[in-house]
Amino acid sequence: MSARQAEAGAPVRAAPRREITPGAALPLLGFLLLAALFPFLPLGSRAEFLLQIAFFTLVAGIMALSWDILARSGQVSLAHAAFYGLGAYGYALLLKAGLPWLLAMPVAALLAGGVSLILGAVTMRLSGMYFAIATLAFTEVVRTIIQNLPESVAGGATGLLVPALLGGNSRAQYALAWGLLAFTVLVSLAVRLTRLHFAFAAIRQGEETARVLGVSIVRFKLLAFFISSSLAALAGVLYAGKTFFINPLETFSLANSIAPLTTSIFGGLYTTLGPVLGATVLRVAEELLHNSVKDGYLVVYGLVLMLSILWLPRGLMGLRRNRKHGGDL
Amino acid sequence: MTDTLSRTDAAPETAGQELRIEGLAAGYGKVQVLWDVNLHAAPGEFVAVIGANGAGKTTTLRAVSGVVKPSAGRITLGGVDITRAEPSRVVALGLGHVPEGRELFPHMTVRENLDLGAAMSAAARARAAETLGEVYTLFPRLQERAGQLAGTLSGGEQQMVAVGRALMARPSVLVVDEPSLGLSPLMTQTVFEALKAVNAQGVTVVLVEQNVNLSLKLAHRAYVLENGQVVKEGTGAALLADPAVREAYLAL
Amino acid sequence: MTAATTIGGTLSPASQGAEVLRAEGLSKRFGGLKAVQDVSFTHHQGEILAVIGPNGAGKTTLLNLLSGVYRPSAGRLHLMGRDVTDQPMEARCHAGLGRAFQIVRPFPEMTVHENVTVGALFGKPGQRLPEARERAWALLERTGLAAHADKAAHELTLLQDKRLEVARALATNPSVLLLDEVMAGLRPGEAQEAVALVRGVRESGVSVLFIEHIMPVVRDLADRVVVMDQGQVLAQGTYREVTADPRVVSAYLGTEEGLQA
Amino acid sequence: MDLFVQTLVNGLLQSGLYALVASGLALAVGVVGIVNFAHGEYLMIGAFLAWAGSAFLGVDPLLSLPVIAVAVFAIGALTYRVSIRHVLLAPELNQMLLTFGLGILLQNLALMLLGGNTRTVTTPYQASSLQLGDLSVGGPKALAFGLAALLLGALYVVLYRTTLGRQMRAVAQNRRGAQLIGIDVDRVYLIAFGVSCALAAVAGVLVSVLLFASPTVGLVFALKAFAIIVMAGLGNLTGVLWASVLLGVSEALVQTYVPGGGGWSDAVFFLMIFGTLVLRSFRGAR
Amino acid sequence: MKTLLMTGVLLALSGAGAVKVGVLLPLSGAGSVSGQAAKNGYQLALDEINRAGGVLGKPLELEFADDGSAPAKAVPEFVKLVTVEKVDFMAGGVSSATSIAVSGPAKQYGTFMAWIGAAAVPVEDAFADHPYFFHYHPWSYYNFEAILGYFKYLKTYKKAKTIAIAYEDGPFGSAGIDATVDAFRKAGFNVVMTEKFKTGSGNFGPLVSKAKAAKPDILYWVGYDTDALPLATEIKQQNLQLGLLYGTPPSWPVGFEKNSLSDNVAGLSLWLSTSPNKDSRTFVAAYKKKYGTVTDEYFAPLAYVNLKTLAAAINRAGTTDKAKVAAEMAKTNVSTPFGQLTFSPSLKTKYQGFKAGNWLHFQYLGDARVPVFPIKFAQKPMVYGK
Repeated sequence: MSARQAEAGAPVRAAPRREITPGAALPLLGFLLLAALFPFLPLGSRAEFLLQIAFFTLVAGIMALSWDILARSGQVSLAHAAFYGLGAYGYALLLKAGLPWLLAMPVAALLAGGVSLILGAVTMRLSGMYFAIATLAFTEVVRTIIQNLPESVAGGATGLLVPALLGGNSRAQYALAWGLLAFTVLVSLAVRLTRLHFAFAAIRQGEETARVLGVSIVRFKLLAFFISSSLAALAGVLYAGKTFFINPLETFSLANSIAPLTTSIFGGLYTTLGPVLGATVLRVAEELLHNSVKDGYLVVYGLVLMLSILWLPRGLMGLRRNRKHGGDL
Repeated sequence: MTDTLSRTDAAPETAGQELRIEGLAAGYGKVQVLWDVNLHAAPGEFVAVIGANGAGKTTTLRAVSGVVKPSAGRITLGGVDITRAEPSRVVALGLGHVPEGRELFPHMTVRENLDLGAAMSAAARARAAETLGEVYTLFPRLQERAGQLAGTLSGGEQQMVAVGRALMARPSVLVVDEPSLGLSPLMTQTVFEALKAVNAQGVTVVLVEQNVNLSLKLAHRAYVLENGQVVKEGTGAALLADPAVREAYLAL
Repeated sequence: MTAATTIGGTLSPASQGAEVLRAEGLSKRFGGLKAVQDVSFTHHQGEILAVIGPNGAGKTTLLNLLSGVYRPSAGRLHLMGRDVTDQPMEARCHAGLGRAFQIVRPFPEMTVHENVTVGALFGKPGQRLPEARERAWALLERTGLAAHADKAAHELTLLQDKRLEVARALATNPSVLLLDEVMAGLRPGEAQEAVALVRGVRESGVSVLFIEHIMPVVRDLADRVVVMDQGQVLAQGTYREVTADPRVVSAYLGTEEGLQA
Repeated sequence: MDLFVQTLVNGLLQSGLYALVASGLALAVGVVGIVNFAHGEYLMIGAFLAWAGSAFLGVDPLLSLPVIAVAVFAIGALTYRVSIRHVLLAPELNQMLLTFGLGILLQNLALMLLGGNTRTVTTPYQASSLQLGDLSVGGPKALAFGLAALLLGALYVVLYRTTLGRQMRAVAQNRRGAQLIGIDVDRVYLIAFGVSCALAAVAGVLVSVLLFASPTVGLVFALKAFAIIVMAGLGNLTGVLWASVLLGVSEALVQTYVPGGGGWSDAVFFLMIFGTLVLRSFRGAR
Repeated sequence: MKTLLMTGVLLALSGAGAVKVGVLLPLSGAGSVSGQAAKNGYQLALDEINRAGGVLGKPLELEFADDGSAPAKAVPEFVKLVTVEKVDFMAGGVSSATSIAVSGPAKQYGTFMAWIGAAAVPVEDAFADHPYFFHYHPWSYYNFEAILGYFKYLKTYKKAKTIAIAYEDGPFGSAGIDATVDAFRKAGFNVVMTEKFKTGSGNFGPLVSKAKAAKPDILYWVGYDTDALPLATEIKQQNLQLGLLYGTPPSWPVGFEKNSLSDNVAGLSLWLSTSPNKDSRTFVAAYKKKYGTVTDEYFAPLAYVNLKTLAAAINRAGTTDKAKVAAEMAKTNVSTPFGQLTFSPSLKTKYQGFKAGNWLHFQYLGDARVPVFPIKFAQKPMVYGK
C-alpha cells in the first residue's frame, strides 16, 4: 500500500534475527550444566564446604528468579519473604500432619501460590512505592499471625524443628536444589517464550496501552503472582529442610524480601540468566570479601551494590556487548 | 527595522530588552520540532507568534527559557548569549515566562505563588511590595483571592496568577504562551488588556497565541510559524488582512 | 486481513453503512470542570470521522471516554450494537475497538515485531502465538515496517513510531480505529504518507475516528467532521460545511469582538 | 477511664518521634522524588553522634543537637551530590537498589567502627516525670515530644513562611513551573535531601536519650516512617502528622486493650496501611 | 637445656600436626556482641594454653569462623571448618537457630562439639542423640529454675505475691512462656499481667500503664539489652511502684550501671566481673592484662572455660580420638569463674555443664552490678522496693 512497499516490488521480510535462537539458551545451559557437575568437580578438601555454599546459592537463585518473574509483570514485590516463609512453614506443618515430603513440597508451594492470589487481587491497582509498601505490610501481617498462633500449632515465636531433607545427605540435597532451580529456570523460560512474556512485558511497559490492546491485566497479574510465589515457596522448603529449624523472625525477615530484589537488579532484570548469575556472583563475592576484609565485608558489599547502580544500571546482563532488546532469554 | 511600529505612548519605567533568536533548532528526543526559527523582538516591542498546533510555538519559548536545550542556533537576551543557559540564569537576566498550562503551584495560595515570582533576584525582592501593588492593580481579582489555593481558582484566574507571577520578577522581556487557552472570551479580554498594559510600561512582550484575531490586533509585529519554521512575518495589521493566514489555519 | 490494495480512491458517502459506534449524551466531569458535555454522534461502517476543535475543547477526554480510560459521568456508548459503557478497556478491545495514542507509546523494551504481536495475540480472545506472530508480520509489511521488525522500538523514527502505533492497533483486528493526533510532529511529506496509511486502513474495512489539529489532513481525510468547543459539539458535517460555519471560524481564530485598540 | 486517657497520652507522646522521622522522609519523597531506604541510617548516625558527644565530651545530647543537625545535613548533602543526584532520572527500581546499598553500607560501617553493643546516654532529666493527678507524663518523653513538635513547627514555618521553604514546596508541586520562574532546582534538591537527613538525625538524638544508640536502631523507625508516608499519601506533609498520631495512638490502644497486644500492634498498624492503600486504590478507580 | 631447646624447636616446627579447634561464632549480625566477647575469651585461653606447653606437646591452633547470626551462613562455615580446615574439635555456638542448623553436618561428620551457648529447648532436641555434644550453658529451663528459686525467696522474706511478666515477642522472650506462668502459679504467685512487647521498639508506655493498673510486686521482663533503659525510664516516669524490676537479657547496655535509672534493677547472670570467686578474679586480671579493659559479658569467661577444659581433656586423653577425649571430658571437675564445672545428663542430652545452681542474681547498686542472691554469694543486701 505505501510508496515504500511499491518501490520494493514484493513484500520484504527481514530475517527474524531478534527471534530467540537456541543459541541464546547456551549460556544458561552452560550454567546449569556447570551447576550439575559441581559436586563432581575435583575441588579437593574444599568440595564439601563449597557444596554447602553452592546449595544456598541455588536457593538464592530460585528466590531471585521467582522474584524476577513477578517483576516482569511490573509488580515490584517486598512480599517474597512471606512466600518463602509460607513455603517453609507449609512444608513443616504438612510433614507434621504426616504427609510424605515429596508430596508436602509441592502442596506447600501451591498453598503459598493460593495465598498470593489474595494479595495479588487486592494490590491489583497499586503500583510503585504503594505496591511495595502494601506487600511489605502483608509480610508483616503474615509473620505476626504465625508468631501469635498457639505454639502447638506452628511453634509460635520459638519456631519449629523440621526433619532433615533427604536424611541430611548434602549431595542429595544439592541435587534436589539443582532440580528445583532447573525447574524454576524452565518455568522462567516458559514464561519468556509463550504468550505470558508478551502479556507480562506489555503490562510492565505500559499498563494502559496493554489494556487497550486487549491484555486482561487481572488474569496475568494474578498468574504472575501465583507462579512467582509458588517458586519462592520451594526455596523456603529447601531452606527449612536444610537448616532443620524455622522461626518467624528469620524466615519472614525483611532481608529475605530485599535479597532477591537486589540480586535481580544486580544480575539483570527480566532475564532468566541475570538473577541466577547475580545470585552466584554476589554469593561468591560475599564469601571472598568475608575471607579477605573480614570485619568490613558488608560495608564493601553495600558499596558494590551502590557502584553497580551508578556504573552498571542494567546489571551484569548489561555487560554483554551489543546487547539489543528482545533477544535475551 | 521595526522602528516605525514602536509605540510612542510607552513610558518605559522598566526598560525592555531585545530578544533575538537565530537559526534555532530544537526538539524532544527523536522528535525534532524546530528546524530553523529566526525571530526578533526589539526592546519594548509586542510581538505575536501564531501558527497551528504543533507548529513549534511552545517549543520556541521553552528553548528561550532554557527548559529545552537547542541543538543549533543562538538566542540572545539584551545582547547576552543565553542559548544553553540554565533556566535560573535566564530568569536572572530578565526573562519572564508565562507558560502554557500556567504551571502554577496548586497547593499554594495566590499570594505565595506571586511572592515566589519575586524571590529569585535581590532587585525584585527589594521592590516586591511595589510590584505586588502593580499586579493587584492589573488584576484586582487576585487581591480578592490572595489567600485562596491556586489550584482551586478558575482557569482565567489561574492565568492571571501566571502572568502576575512572571511580572513579580520585574522582567524586561515577558514571553507568554497561549494565555487564552480554555478561557471565556471575557476572561481572555482581561488577560490581553493586562498584557497590553504591561507592554505599555516598556516591557518587551512575545505572545504565542492560537487566538489569531485578538493577538494580531494587539501586536506590533507578528510571525507565522509552520512546521518549526517561520513562514511569514509582518505587522499585525498586515497579517490580519492576509487571507493566507486564515487559510493556513483552516486549510480552506 | 484483506489485502491493502483494494478499490481505491473514491470517498463513498459512508453514512449509508451500518452504525459501528454511537455516543449518546456522553459527559465527563473532573471535579467542577465539565470536560465533555452531552456529546452525541454516530459513526458508520467504513466512515472516516474527524473530531476537531481548538486546544482544550475536550477532544482527548472524549477519546478517553470512547476507549474506556474514563467512565462517563453520564451518557451511553454503543459499539457494534452493544452497550459498552461499563466495559473496561480490554473488553472494548475484544469487542472491536482499536486505539492509537497521540504521544506514541511503544513498549520500549520490545522489538517492533513483538510490539505488534502483543496486539495480535490479545486483541481477540483465543489467539495462539505462532499465528499472532504471522499476523504481526503481515501487518508490518502492510505498514511498511517489515524492514525494521527487529529493531527496538526506541530506534525508530517518529514516522515509523506512528506506523507502529497504527500497526499495533490494527493487529487487534478492530472494527473501529481511534486515532489520536497521529500526525502531530510529522513533517508535511511524512504527513502525506500517514494520510495514505489511514486511507489504506479504511479501505481494508476498518472505520476510523480521528482527532487532528493539522487542518489540511482533516480536509483530505475526513468524510465527516465533528467540531468541539468547550466540551460540547459545536457543529457536525462535511469539512466544507463546518469551516463555513462562522461559529467554527471564531472558535478557531478567536472572537473578533473586544479590544478596540 | 484513667487508663484510657493515659493510653491516649502514651500514644500521642510516641507519635512526635514518628512524625519527625516521617517528615524527613516525606520531604525527600515529595521534593526530590526519591524514596530513601537508608533514611533510618541517618537517624542511627544522629543517635551515635549524640552518644559520642555525651560519652566522650560530656555534652548533653540536647545541647549537641544543633551541631549534629548541621553535621548530618552536610553528610546528607554529600550523599546527594555523589549518589542520589545521578539516579534522579533512573527507573524507580534502580533508585531503590542504590539506597538499599547505601543503607547496608552505613549500617555496617557503624557496626565495624562501634560494634553491635547497645549504647545508652545518661542525662539528669531521664528519670523526671510530670504528674497530673493519676496521669503521668515522662519528662524526656514530653521533652522529646515538645522538641519534635517545635521542630516540626519550625519546619512548617520554614516551608510556609520562608523563600527557601516555598521554593521547596514549589519544586514539589510543579517542577517545571519552579524552573520557569528561575528556581535552581538542583540546589533545592540538595537542600531538601540534606534537611531530610538532618531531621532523621535530630530524631536520632532524641532516640539516644529516650532509648539507645545501636547500628540497627534506625530500622524500626524507618519502617514505620515508610508506612506513615504511604498512609499519608507520598509527599503529603500535613498528612504525615495525622498518620503519625494515628499510628502512635492505635499502637498504644492495641497494646493496652488487646490481650497480648504488644505482639499484635505492628500487625494492626500494617493491616491499617494495607487497608488504606487498597481502599484508596479502589476508590481511585474511575 | 638441650632437650628444652629441642622441645621449643619442635613446638615451633610442628604446626602441621597441631591440634586444631574450630570456633564458630556470630562475629557479625544480631548476636555479634556475645560472639565478639566469646572470641576474646577464646584468645585469652589460647594464650594461656600455649604458654603452658600447648596440647599434646604442640601449640593449640584456633580457627575462627563467623556464622553471621544466620543459619544459611552457619552451615557452610561449619562444614568449612570440619572438612577444609580439618579441625579436630568444634567449639563456640551462641545462637540457637544457627546451632540447630549445624546439627545436620555435625551428626554427618560425627563432630566433637564443645558448645557454649544456644540455650533454647529445640537445640536440646536437635542434639539429643549426638554422642559428642558437650553443652556448657544452662538450658533455658535451668534459667527459669534459678529465677523461680529467687522469687520464692522474695515471697518468703519480702512478701512478694504478684508478678507481672513482660516478654519480647521473638523466640527469646516467648519460649515456654505458658509454662513459666504455670510454674509461677504453682509456686503460689499471682500472675497479674502477661504482656508481649516488640524488642527494640522502645515503646513501653502502654505496657507500663497496664502494669500500673495491675500493681505487681515483681515485674519480670524477658528481653534484650535494647529494652533495658526504655523500660526503666518508662517505669520511673509513670511512677510504677515495684518491689523489684527483674530482667534476663543476654547482655546489658554498655554503661547502664552509670545511669541512675539502673538503680535497683535486678538481673540474672552466670557471672559478674565483680564476683569474689577466686577463678573469676584470676580471669578478670588476665583479661585486663591482655585487653586493657574489663568485660561484663559472661560469654568471655564461658568461652575461656570452654577452651581450657577442652584442652585439658585432650591432654588427659593423650590423643585426639573423639571417644577418648569425650570420656575424659565427661570426667571434668574443675572450679571455674562460674563455680564448679562437671558434666551430667540434662533432660535430653548426655553432657550438660552448668545448671540452675550456677546462676547469680544481681542488682545494680551504685555504679556496679552486685550479686545479691543466692545469699551466700551476696556482697550487699538486696534492695526491695516494697
